[in-house]
Amino acid sequence: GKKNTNNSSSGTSEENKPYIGVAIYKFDDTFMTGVRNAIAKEGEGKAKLDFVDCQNSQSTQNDKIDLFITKKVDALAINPVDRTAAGVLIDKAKQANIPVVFFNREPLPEDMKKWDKVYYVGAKAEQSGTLQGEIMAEYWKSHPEADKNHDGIMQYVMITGEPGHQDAILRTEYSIKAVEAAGIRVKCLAQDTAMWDRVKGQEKMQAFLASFGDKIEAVFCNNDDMALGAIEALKAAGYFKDGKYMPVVGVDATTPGLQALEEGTLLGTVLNDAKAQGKATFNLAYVLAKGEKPTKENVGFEITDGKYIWVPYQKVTKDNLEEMKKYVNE
Amino acid sequence: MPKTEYILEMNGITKEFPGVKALDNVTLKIKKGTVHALLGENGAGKSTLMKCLFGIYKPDSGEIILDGQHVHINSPIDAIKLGISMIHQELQPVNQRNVMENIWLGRFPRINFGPLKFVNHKRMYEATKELLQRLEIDVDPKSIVGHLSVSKVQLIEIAKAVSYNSKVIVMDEPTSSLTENEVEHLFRIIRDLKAKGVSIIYISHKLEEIFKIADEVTIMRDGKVVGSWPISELTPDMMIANMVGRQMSDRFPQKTNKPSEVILKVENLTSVDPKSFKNVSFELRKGEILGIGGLVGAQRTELIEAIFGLRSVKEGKIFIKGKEVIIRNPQDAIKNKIALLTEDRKLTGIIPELNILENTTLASIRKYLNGFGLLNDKKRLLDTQNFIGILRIKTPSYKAQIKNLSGGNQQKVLIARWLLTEPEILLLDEPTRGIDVGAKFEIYNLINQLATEGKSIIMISSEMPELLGMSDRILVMCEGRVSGILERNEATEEEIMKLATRFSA
Amino acid sequence: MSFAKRARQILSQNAIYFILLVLIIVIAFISPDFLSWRCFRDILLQSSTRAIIALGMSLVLITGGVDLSAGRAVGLAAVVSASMLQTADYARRFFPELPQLPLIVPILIAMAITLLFGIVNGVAISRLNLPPFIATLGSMVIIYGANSLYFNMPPNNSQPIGGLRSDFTNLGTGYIGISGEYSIPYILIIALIVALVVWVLLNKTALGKSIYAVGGNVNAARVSGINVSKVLIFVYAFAGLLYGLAGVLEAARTGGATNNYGNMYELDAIAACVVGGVSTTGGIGTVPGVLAGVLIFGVINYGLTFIGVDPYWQLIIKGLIIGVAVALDIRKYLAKR
Amino acid sequence: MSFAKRARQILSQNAIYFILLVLIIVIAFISPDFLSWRCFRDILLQSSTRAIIALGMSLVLITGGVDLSAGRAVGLAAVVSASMLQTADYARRFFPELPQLPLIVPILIAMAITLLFGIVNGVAISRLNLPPFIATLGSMVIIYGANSLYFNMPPNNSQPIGGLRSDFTNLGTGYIGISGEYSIPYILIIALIVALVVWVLLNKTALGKSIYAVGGNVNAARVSGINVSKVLIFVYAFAGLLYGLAGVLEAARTGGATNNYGNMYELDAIAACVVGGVSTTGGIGTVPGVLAGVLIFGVINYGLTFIGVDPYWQLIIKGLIIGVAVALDIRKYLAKR
Ligand SMILES: Nc1ncnc2c1ncn2[C@@H]1O[C@H](COP(=O)(O)OP(=O)(O)OP(=O)(O)O)[C@@H](O)[C@H]1O
Ligand SMILES: Nc1ncnc2c1ncn2[C@@H]1O[C@H](COP(=O)(O)OP(=O)(O)OP(=O)(O)O)[C@@H](O)[C@H]1O
Ligand SMILES: OC[C@H]1O[C@@H](O)[C@H](O)[C@@H](O)[C@H]1O
Ligand SMILES: [Mg+2]
Ligand SMILES: [Mg+2]
Repeated sequence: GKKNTNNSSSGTSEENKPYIGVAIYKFDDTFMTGVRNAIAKEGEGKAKLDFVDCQNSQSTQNDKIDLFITKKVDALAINPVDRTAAGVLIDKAKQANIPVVFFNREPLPEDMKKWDKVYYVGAKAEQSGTLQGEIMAEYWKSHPEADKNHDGIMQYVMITGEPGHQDAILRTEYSIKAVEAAGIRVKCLAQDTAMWDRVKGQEKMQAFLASFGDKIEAVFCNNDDMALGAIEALKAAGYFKDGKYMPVVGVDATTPGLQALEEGTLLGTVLNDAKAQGKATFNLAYVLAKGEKPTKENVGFEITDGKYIWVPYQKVTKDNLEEMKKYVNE
Repeated sequence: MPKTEYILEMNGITKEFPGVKALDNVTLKIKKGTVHALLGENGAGKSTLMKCLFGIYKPDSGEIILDGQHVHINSPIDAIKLGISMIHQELQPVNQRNVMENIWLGRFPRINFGPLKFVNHKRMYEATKELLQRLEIDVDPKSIVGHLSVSKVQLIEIAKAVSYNSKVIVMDEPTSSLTENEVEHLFRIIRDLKAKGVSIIYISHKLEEIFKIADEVTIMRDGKVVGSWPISELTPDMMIANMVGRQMSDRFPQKTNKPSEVILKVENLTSVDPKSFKNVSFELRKGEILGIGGLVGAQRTELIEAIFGLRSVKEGKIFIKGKEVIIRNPQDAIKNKIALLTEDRKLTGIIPELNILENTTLASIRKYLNGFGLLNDKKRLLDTQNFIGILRIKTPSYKAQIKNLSGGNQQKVLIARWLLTEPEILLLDEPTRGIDVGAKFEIYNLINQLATEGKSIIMISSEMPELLGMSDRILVMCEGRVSGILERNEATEEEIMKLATRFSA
Repeated sequence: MSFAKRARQILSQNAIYFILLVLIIVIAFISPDFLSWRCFRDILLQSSTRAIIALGMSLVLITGGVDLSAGRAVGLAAVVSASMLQTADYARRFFPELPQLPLIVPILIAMAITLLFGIVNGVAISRLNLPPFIATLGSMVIIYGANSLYFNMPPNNSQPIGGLRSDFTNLGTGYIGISGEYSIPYILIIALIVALVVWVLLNKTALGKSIYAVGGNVNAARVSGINVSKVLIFVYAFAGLLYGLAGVLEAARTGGATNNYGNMYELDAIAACVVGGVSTTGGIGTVPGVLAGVLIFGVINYGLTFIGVDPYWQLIIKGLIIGVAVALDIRKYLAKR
Repeated sequence: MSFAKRARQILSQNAIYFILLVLIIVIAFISPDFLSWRCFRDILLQSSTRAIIALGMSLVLITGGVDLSAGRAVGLAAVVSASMLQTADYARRFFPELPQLPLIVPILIAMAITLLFGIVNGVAISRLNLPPFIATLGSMVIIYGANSLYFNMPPNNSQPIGGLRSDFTNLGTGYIGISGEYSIPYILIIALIVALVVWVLLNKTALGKSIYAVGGNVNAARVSGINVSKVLIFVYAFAGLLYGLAGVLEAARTGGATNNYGNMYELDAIAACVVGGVSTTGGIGTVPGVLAGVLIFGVINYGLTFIGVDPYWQLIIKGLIIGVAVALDIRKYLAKR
């Protein structure tokens, strides 16, 4: 279906524009909101975009995809709730011959192979973990006083995202691997999930502080929201003043995250590039919707293995803060 | 085991609740094919004893012998299986369901397909129809119970109890919601059952009934049995003396009130509901007791609820002390110093979970506010204790939840609630329903005394003696209309009945 | 009775069905394409698992209870069934060594587990006298915990379960009859069978009548010799079974499962029931009403997206429709005074 | 009464407080460090906003209702207050041109808005006769939609609201009295004041007595001259006000706000109330009970993390504790047979 016949209410100029259905796993996720905004901005004037909120339920997402197919969209952009469920979605799209771009949560390779009009835009979660770990390792090496009990071991706590989330698992694993790779011995004092959530991050950190107090030497968080929560708890316990400090790292480089970095409470974060992910997702879907073959030229991003666009993560510390602030807030 | 002459023996039953010894070594023996009346003041333990028999309560000690056999009754299921059925003092309908489902609840006629048990609706309908026809109860088996009047529901409970074909039927105040005609009807049913060898345990506070129907009488007081007698050996005075533990010469107090000027005038009051009251006009004087008689369904309740602002009227006027008043809701009524003791104490009276103190002071709560708008609990307590004393409310303490009081004592708490509002006009809808003779006399005294003090009283009653004994005038209603107003000296039972059926087909 | 009066009565007694109709008409008016078998099939399909859950919930509500564990039970059944129904060659199998089981076995295992939790709910409520809200809140949390522990077992370690066998996913996505547009999804047929079973249960069996009686007046039921505990345990167990079935179908339909499946479904189910005229205080409710309630939500969710309403405005419109629908429907119960 | 009997009675009448005590003792036994003012202050602090919400909810429950919109109202107040209380130099202000307002102004605006929604709930329930479940389900969805639309307004475009003024965050994180360990958080003081106000309302005012009466038997209340509509509207409005206060404090405490704040708090609040002995069928509930209920959850959540229980096991243990606690507590209401 090239031509959109459903959109009878809009003007003629709209009618010839490609029609793209975008399904977001959940609207009230800070990072995904950034991606969503970027897609909307990129698509303005070029295509008719329908965004749907899947409310963190795979079955709702399937429902919405059925609806998009019934409405004969020209391309689908899907941020899966459950990445293994992509297989069924691909079958549906294939049957209706509607190309699909998945983003942010990567379908399994075998599902990606099911059809040639399936693409993925995302970042490699391992990388964000590694970069986070490197920031912490650098700090540790340049600040001997960070080893509060002088045992040569980094005693840390880990606040993780939603259990089972690919990003959460890989960030947890690779951040520590990177620290160890830098030749630092580590000891995990506590690890608990705060479901990507700031309020929960604060409460978990409070409990950690009460049970370990000054034994904690570093705090790893799977994202910025939770890191900000942890920082509030640390502030309440007297940190970040009178020379009392605790290194906290996050991921995402959200606006409040950068603010905390500027204030000196967040040691570092990793840019999860919502803008680039959104831009790549839209461009790819747009090209596909027009029935063209995506290339580096018409999409503007390198396409790996004919199916993947990898948007790199970037370290964010005091050193490149200004630059990042400009990029994120523009 | 040798057969005895008793179908049922309850020996040495004791039952204690926190703070109350409800039954103390009670023994009750019932002969086959007799009606055995169980009498006693409110809170004497009658219902509790019956609940022990029916497996609702577990007695602390004692034994039950049915048909010569020791039996263990742990639940109503056991009781039903053993051939005992019961009409409960607190009606037990499933309001959302229809008549036939209510009657056959727990034992629906069925068609079984292996483990699947389907209800045989046709048979259920026919069985219900037949049962109701046999008992001459005019209700459609398919009507929803919640839509029926209290008396119809009562009749259905009776039909249900009969339908079990039990050896023993317990009737705990079965006539509290019935009019005289329906009581007669019930008695026909009871005589019929007796003839078939069924034994009936009959609880009532209406002594006339006892003399009409009972063969033997057991009287309880304070959880103990005072004694058992064949009815022929008892006189009403003896009965009362044994129940209340003192001599009582009169059933009704000497009238001392003197009606004076008109205080309330109702003119042409007509309900919005075409099936309800219409064109009702009457006057009520200061210090007067105006009785309202009529059959159930005569719309007496609707009328006084409308005066109290609970129901909407289409037209008509109400004057108090010559001034027209608009009463849209109970707040307006209370402001005009009107009080309403409703007919259905469970539905519109008690707040079951709250204690006596809260229940008593509910309608008058504002008069206990101090200068800061906060409650003066001392004063509330004082007034409550005062009424517990005056009305002899039987309770371990003012802190008891009202739901744990016996029915009659709950009624007394509600009377106290309204007296505390210091009303000038009291609307009493069946004020002595479920109240024992002793307490009734106290309530009559109280009504009389209130009237003497210049309060005006409207009293709906389905008990003829009460209407005749208490009222200065009796207004009779039939099918929503006033069919006549009788002066005290011209009122007789016959006259009232005649008026009550005046417009009936 | 005059015709107008009769019409008004029919209207008010069946308000919920008219509301459903009006909704469809309004949406079709805005976007005529909506009136197609295709769209209706989508809506019916989307409503199928929800209907199964809502039917289970309706039984519970009719007894005067509530079951907060419904959603988590759905999730548990989805994970359990999916974990045993992966293709043999899938790279990250939950049970790497598990042989190919007959389709029905994992399904029955999943349903047996949720049935068991249902029994536990019923026992806690009827024997320990726990308020249903609390008993099922407890089991909601426990079921989620148990599901997460299972889901987190090595080698799976909380990875979403994928690679489901096609005979399984076919159950959730397959159709019967004429191919193409005019076909009927299996899952819809299953939902209709469940609706029929529940309808027969409630209207034709002694147990069904007892369920109404327990919810309408538990004391009446008790003194009429109904074994209240048995009825309650049955209801919660049967509801558990239906949640299990729904969970299995959710996994089959989406081709995957995580421990987050079914989250908050209980709220949707209760809402559908109440909109469909089931009373939260017990004793009242019908199968057609529940189905209408589910469909009203189905039509709102689908229709508003279909006509392109902004997701946030959808929420506001949805909230208003719920309110208005029930306000109209409720009028049939309001006693004339 | 014998001493043993009396002791047993006291125990059973106050089961919930003993359960709280036992919980603390068990945790302290496993990890003696738990017995410190530090830990208790943390728990009290974490319980403060929850207590405020639960107190609002308890009023609603006592009238026999329920308020599903509580959590979303918290979120709305958090976003609204935070949006007007950012520092002047913050890079992405919600209202770039907004002058520095006195602290109290945005707080009052936020609370006024949730108060308004509370009034709407009350009116829908008392005048349109909507079941509370449905009325508040509708407003829950509507409030979230409205909040999201606000939150999504340019230039904010759904970014978390950060950069809050320190006088504001100080309200949520500041302490009074002796510095360091032995200090009392403001937020705790506010919660205590709210508890006191609600206690006085329920026990010492005519309105409070009416609230119990309406929940205990609405018909009897009406006949006794209580203006039921007025009572219901007051209760939902007052509850709305408290949710608003809680939302403001959540934003102040966490130093930020998103439209997701408060999600599901209603469930926590209802659970705390019910564990604390408030009946979901109305007419029963006390302020100390509600506070104990909130603290039980606070101790469980904090304590289990404190002693390092695996998060999934935490869920299972939590579910069991809820069940056991209420099963013990409920015994005081069980009619002796
Ligand atoms: N469940 C209960 N809990 C506590 N006390 C109870 C309970 N049931 C009954 N009682 C008390 O036991 C005593 C006997 O009550 P019962 O209902 O048997 O009286 P009754 O003789 O039937 O009175 P009435 O004529 O008013 O119906 C009363 O003091 C009552 O308050
Ligand atoms: N159609 C109906 N639906 C519901 N309730 C009804 C209906 N008709 C009557 N009732 C209720 O039944 C009760 C008795 O009915 P009604 O008012 O007609 O008789 P009454 O003469 O007042 O009887 P009573 O002597 O018992 O007070 C009242 O409480 C009334 O509210
Ligand atoms: O899936 C949701 C998550 O996605 C991650 O990429 C992001 O870092 C998290 O903050 C959260 O948004
Ligand atoms: Mg160290
Ligand atoms: Mg009795």
